[in-house]
Amino acid sequence: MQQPIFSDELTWRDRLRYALLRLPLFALLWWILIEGKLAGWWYGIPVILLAVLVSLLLLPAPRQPRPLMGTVRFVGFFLWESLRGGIDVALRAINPRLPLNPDLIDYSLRLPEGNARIVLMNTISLLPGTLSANLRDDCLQVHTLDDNPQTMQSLEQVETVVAQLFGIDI
Amino acid sequence: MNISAGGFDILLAAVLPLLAWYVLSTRDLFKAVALFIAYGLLFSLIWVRLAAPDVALAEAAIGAGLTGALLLDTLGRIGSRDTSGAASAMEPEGGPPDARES
Amino acid sequence: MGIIEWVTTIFLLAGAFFFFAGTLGLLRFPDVYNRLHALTKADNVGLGLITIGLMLQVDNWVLALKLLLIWFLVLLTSATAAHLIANAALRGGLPLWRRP
Amino acid sequence: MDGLYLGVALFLLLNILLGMVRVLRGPSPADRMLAAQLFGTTGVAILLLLAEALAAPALRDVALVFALLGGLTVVAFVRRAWSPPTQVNKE
Repeated sequence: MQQPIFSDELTWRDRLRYALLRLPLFALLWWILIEGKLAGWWYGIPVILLAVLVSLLLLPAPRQPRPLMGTVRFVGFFLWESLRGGIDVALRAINPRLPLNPDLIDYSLRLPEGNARIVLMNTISLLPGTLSANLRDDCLQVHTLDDNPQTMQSLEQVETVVAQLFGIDI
Repeated sequence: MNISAGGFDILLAAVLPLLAWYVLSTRDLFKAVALFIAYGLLFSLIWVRLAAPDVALAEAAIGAGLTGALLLDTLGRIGSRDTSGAASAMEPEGGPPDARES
Repeated sequence: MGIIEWVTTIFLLAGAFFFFAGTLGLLRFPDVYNRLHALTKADNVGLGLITIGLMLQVDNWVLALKLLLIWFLVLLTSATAAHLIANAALRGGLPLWRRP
Repeated sequence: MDGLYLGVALFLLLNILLGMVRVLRGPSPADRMLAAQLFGTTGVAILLLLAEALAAPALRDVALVFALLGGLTVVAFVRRAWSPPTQVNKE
């Protein structure tokens, strides 16, 4: 909380540029929220401006442009794997023998600190049989439903896909 | 359609007083707060069924969300360890777990 | 019923099944970490299927986008919430259940 | 179709009530907080179904609030209410 409200790393011109880039995004979001009606703009314009301001306060760092292919691949991968995760856990829950063999495993991250790690941790939580439980330095503790050697491989795969989403080489 | 809607209403009307009783009568403060949050959200569904979505919105945001968060904060400040259930649940039953102190 | 109605019906029923499985896991699984798995994953797939089923029925495609937005929001909050609870439980020293 | 929507909504409500058993039984505070998450997701599904069945678009906004509040209460729980003995309070 000791930091100044606006960090001084960015020039005002940069900030203006990001604001202009984010403006259409928030306008689109508002348009979806009011279900495409035209009547809401009297409230909408101040709200959108406020949202842009708040986003500049909370996320001032410029984002690198995301590689398009990486994004497409990530969305596809994510939807498919989360469906698999749901089916996997549902089958375990309805199975009378309750096939669980949970364990806590350590996974050393290759991704650098920042948003990429947050995305990775949230993704892991929705994939089959894994739940990110704790992050300490570069080591992520992952809770697994079924402790088998494949888990490590799939974690590495997830990390690769997330790295591609952010355009990072690992 | 009528059967489902009727069942929905009857179920809500039957469970809510029961939940209110639990909230008031339970000795474990944390349990009471958790039940209170659930109570608020169910109450909001009742407002939905009474065709008052605006009230439902207020009930969910203020009644369950904000009040729930404030109650949790209060519980943290007065020390929930004094209450029966929360205290016993915090003690690991056998040996140290895999948790490392951070 | 037309073909779209049938597809919607299937999606809604499949979604309801996943919610049921999630609740079942919540009741049957042995510790907090396993229950988090069940609740987060099964319920998210359930909500996703119900969202898709309903998206097929709306007459305005902006509405479909709104439904998608709501689902995405739930996805984000529940993944974060699951991590927070697991993290707190771990630091709080809740023991891990292992198969005996 | 409205009958189907209401039927599924009723089923989901039953599901929530079944899940409440876990809140009542605990044993740990974290178990009870799962209720917030249960309501977050299942409540959203119920509200979306009701919005379609009752032709009440405002209910989708209520669903949006449900989605956010589940997260809010969990954060309040983790940051404020549950300070485990091993952890020094840094507030």
